[in-house]
Parts: sequence; C-alpha cells; structure tokens
Amino acid sequence: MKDLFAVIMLAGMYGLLSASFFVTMDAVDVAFTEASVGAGISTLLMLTTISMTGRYENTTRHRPMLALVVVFVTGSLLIYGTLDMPYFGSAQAPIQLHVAPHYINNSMSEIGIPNIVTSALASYRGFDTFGEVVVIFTAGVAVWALLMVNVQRRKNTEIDDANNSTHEQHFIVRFVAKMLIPFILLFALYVQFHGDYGPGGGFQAGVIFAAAIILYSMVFGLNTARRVISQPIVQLLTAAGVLLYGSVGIVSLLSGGNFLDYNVLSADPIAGQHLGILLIELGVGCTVASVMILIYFNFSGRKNDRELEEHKETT
Amino acid sequence: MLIATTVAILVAMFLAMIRGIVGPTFYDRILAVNMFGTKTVLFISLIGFVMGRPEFLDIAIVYALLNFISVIGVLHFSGSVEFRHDDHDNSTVEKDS
Amino acid sequence: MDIVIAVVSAIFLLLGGFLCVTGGVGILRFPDFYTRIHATGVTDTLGAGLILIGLMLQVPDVLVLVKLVIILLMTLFINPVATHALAQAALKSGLSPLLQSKNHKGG
Amino acid sequence: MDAGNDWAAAFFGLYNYWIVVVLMMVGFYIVIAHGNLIKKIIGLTIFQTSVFIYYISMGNVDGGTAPILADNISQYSNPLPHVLILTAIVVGIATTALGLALAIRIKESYGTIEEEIIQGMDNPG
Repeated sequence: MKDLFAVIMLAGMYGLLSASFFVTMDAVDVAFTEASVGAGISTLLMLTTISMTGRYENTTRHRPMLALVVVFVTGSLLIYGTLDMPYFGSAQAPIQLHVAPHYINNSMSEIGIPNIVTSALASYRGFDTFGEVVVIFTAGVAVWALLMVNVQRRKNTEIDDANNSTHEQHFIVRFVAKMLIPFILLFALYVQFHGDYGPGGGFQAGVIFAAAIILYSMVFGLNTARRVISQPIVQLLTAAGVLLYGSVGIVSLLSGGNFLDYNVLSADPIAGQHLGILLIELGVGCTVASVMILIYFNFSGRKNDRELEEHKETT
Repeated sequence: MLIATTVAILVAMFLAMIRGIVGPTFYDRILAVNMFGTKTVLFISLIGFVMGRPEFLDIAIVYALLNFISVIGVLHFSGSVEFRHDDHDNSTVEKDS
Repeated sequence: MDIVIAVVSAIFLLLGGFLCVTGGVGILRFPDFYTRIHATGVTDTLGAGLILIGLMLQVPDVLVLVKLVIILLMTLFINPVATHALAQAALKSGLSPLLQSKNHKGG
Repeated sequence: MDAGNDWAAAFFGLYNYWIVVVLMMVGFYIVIAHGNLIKKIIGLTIFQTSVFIYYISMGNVDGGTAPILADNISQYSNPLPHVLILTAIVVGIATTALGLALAIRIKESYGTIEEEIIQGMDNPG
C-alpha cells in the first residue's frame, strides 16, 4: 500500500486488536497500557509526522526477493526453535515455576496490595522500572533536542492559532471536548491512585493525562494549550518525576535499607511499602505524562512552524 | 448468551476491518477505525463478564475515551494542508486501481 | 425473578449483537461513504447501548454498575459526536454524496 | 501414541509461538524491504508487538485469571511478563517518537524520507 495514511489507520486497528488479545490473555495492566498508547498517542504521532513528510511512498520496494528469502529462512529457523518450547498455557513451564510463585504467594504479606503487577513493578523490580523511566526521560529529551521550536520566531507570530485550530467553528466538538477533558483528567488520577487495587498505575495514568492535554491542544489550538501548560513547566516536571523516583531510593538508602527498599520508610514495613509505591508511581506518572506532552508539543509546534514558513513564502 | 454476543462482536470487528483495508476514501478508513474502537470497548466489557472478573471495565472506559481522541486527532490532521492537496488525486487513483 | 432477569438480559445482549453485525454488514455493503456512516453511526450507538444494558442486568456489585453506566454515557456522548464531526469534515472536504445511482457497483 | 496425535498436540500447544513468528517476520520484512522511513518505523512497531505477544502468551496459564488478588480465586497468570511488557510498551512509544522525530529532521534536510534517494545524495556517482 502506497498510501501511508491507510497504513497508519490499519496500524491503529492492529493496536486495538492486540490490546483485546492482551485482555483475553489476562494481562489487564498491559492491555490498559496498550489501550492508552497504541490506540491513541502512537497513531497521532505518526499522523503528525506524515502530515510533515508527505503522504505517499514514492519508490518501489527494492529487492523484495532477497528480503523474502531472508525472512523465510529466519522464520523457519524460529519455528524450528519453538518445537522445544513448553506448550501454551502449561502450568509446568519453567517460566511459571521460578520467581512468579513467590510474587503471587507473598505479595499480600510482604507488600500488602492486591495488584501483583503493581507490587512487582514498583517494589520487587523497582530497579528495572527506574531504568525504564530514565529511558523514557532520555527519549523525551532527545525528541525535544531534535525538534526544538525556535522560540524567537514563535514570539512574534500569534496568528497561527487561526489556521491551527481547524475546529474553530466546530461548536459541538468543542462543547463535548470541554465536558470530557475534566473527566479524562479525573479518570487519570483515579487510575494513578487506584493502581494498587486494580489495573492501572503511573505509566497508564501518565499516558491518559497526556492524552487529555493533547485533546485540548487539538481542539483549542496549540498556543492556547501552551498558555495553560507552559512548556518550561512540562520540562521541569519531566525531570522532577525521575528525581522523585531516585530520591525515594536515596532516602531509603539513608534510612539504613537498600536502594529502593521501602520497608524502612515507615515504622511499619507494610505502610512503608505503601508509601514507597505511592511515591514511585507518582514519579513515574509525572515523567510519562510530561514526556508525552513534551513530545506532542514539539511535533505539533514543528508542524505549525513549517506551515507558517510556507505561508510566508506564498504571500 | 455472553459468548454468542462476543462472537457477534468479533464478526462485526472483522467486517469493519475489511472496510478499513478496502476503504476507497480516507474517511471510510476513519469510520472503520472508529467502529472498530467501539466494538473493542464492547468486546472488552463482554470478555470481563465471560471470564468472571468484571472489575476490569476501566480498560473499556479508557478505550471509549481514546477512541474519541483519535477520531478528533485524525480529523484535525486531515485538515492540514498536505492532506487536502492529496485527497482528490487519491480518490481518482483509487478508482482506477 | 432471576430467570426473568436472565431472559431479559439475554434478549438485550442478542439484540445488541445482532445490531452490531447488521452495522458490520452495512459498512461493507453500502455504496458510498454517507450511507455507510449512516449504517454504522446508528447501529453502533444503539447496539452498544443494548449490550451495555444487557450487561447491567447481570452485575455482581455496585461499582461495576457505575462503570457500565459511565461507559454507556460516554458511548452516547462520543459516538454521535464523532460521527457528526466525521460527516461534516467529509462534506467540507468536497466528498459529495452519491445522489443518483448512476454507477451501480455496490460496496 | 501415533505420530498424527503428536503433531496435533504440537500444533495446539505451540500455535501461539507460530503466530508470533509470523508477525515478527512480517515486521522484519517491512523493515528490510521498504525504503520509506515511516514504513520502516511501522514495521518496527509490528515487530515490537510480536515480542509483547510472545511474552504475554508465555505468561498465560490454563485456568488462570488476571494477577490481581481476590477471594475465591487460586490460579493466577504469571505477573512477571506483564510487568516487563507494561514498561516496554511505554518505552516503545518513546523510542518510536524519537524515530519519527529523526524522520522529520531527515525530511527537512534531505527533502525526502526514501532511503534510496538519501543514499544516492550521500554517495553521488
């Protein structure tokens, strides 16, 4: 298919489908994340990109035969490799016998929250999650560095809101969006703080929060959104989330425990775990939300700038 | 009953997917994705009941919200300059093929 | 009483499922974009509403009921708005409805 | 047990991995055979999702439900792959955004995002 727009729409459907698959595989937390990421943000980012880079693929595919051969050989090797794998759904597979039973059986007594995924994410494997958050932070900073909008030029151009907000005259959409945005923000907070008891947590809440802001900036124009949430504050929050995460680790280190060992945060180990997980999830949510907003602002700001330039050239 | 309805939803999802693949115009595809999203919301709610853990309707709520965001987003970007230029050529190209 | 509720719930669910399939057939078979959006926009909202009401009759506790009501409200809000925005955008971009059936070629 | 039964057991026991392999190869094919950078990125996301599906399907246990503790449920799916994939999805979108940003910059400096044309510009002659 040469039309990249159609490709992206189908990719969005693929995201929806894979999230339904995750639900049927009992991975509710994963489905939650895929729902907020795959269906919403990634489609939007790709659309922004093709609205800048052009909608059609120009060249024909080069050397499809060679690629097909490579793909077939790799694929058959992989299928040969799967013949020794444990059967699907088997409870005796090696993966089910090692660390997981410990998490399932002891999570309630050691951590004290019913959602094992959250307890493993924030407490048992807190180091990994810290690493992931830093990766997200780095990616956000890199996108910002690549697409940084020229602030000097931005200041003397206030006209772009008019052609930016295509829904200026679209009363119904504006009205419904206005009603929905507070609800989405509230729901994001619910997901953030209910993550201990149901599906949810910092990653999901962050993405949903960012989605609300993105909806706002699409319906009411980017500059309006920038006036509500200024970009320096977003940049500050990006770093603040990582710092919050790290400082929880440092505090537990200073109070005599290991890095990210929340038992020492409070007199009661369970209460300490609760406090630690709450803070960590807050840090994660903060970073994820602000990185997503930052990425969207930069993509969209870049697009506006280019449209302005074209506008200047034609007039 | 739950299972029968789930199967019906899956059939509808499949039909919407075909429209998304064939979809001669740009808007047909957006419509197909929107319908697919609605069906996913229903599918997830039903699956929660089928598996006996209906507490997980949060996911369906997220879907319902993000479906709206993505439709608005697509329409927003479809309004941008590059798309409008292309759309007419596209409809003729698609008819020929 | 339980049987009555189960039967009513089943009727709602099946009717909703039937409407969804109808919408699916509609989106596939109808000749142009505006008839397709009509087929799906109507059946989607009604079918979703029926299925959610059917599920509401089976809920185990109040929290689930509240969540279902939220989903129902949002479907009722969002679906028509999305369809409306889509149709308006299509009309503005110059995609004209198929008024006379000159070229009968179907889906 | 005869060979036919073995094959049937292998098919129903392993089909999830085969689906993953097929998806992975589709993504791989898109990455190597297409010259358009955006398509390459989409191929990468498909590849990525196939890995997610692989992990999640390995964590699934027959008769298990979602790993959120509740009364009167004893069998849970494995929570560990869920944790890994949950973070991987968000990292994936961040890196995809980075790739798209690079594509935009390439478009700005080269005027195209087709790999062949870019290579032609870099090594003329």
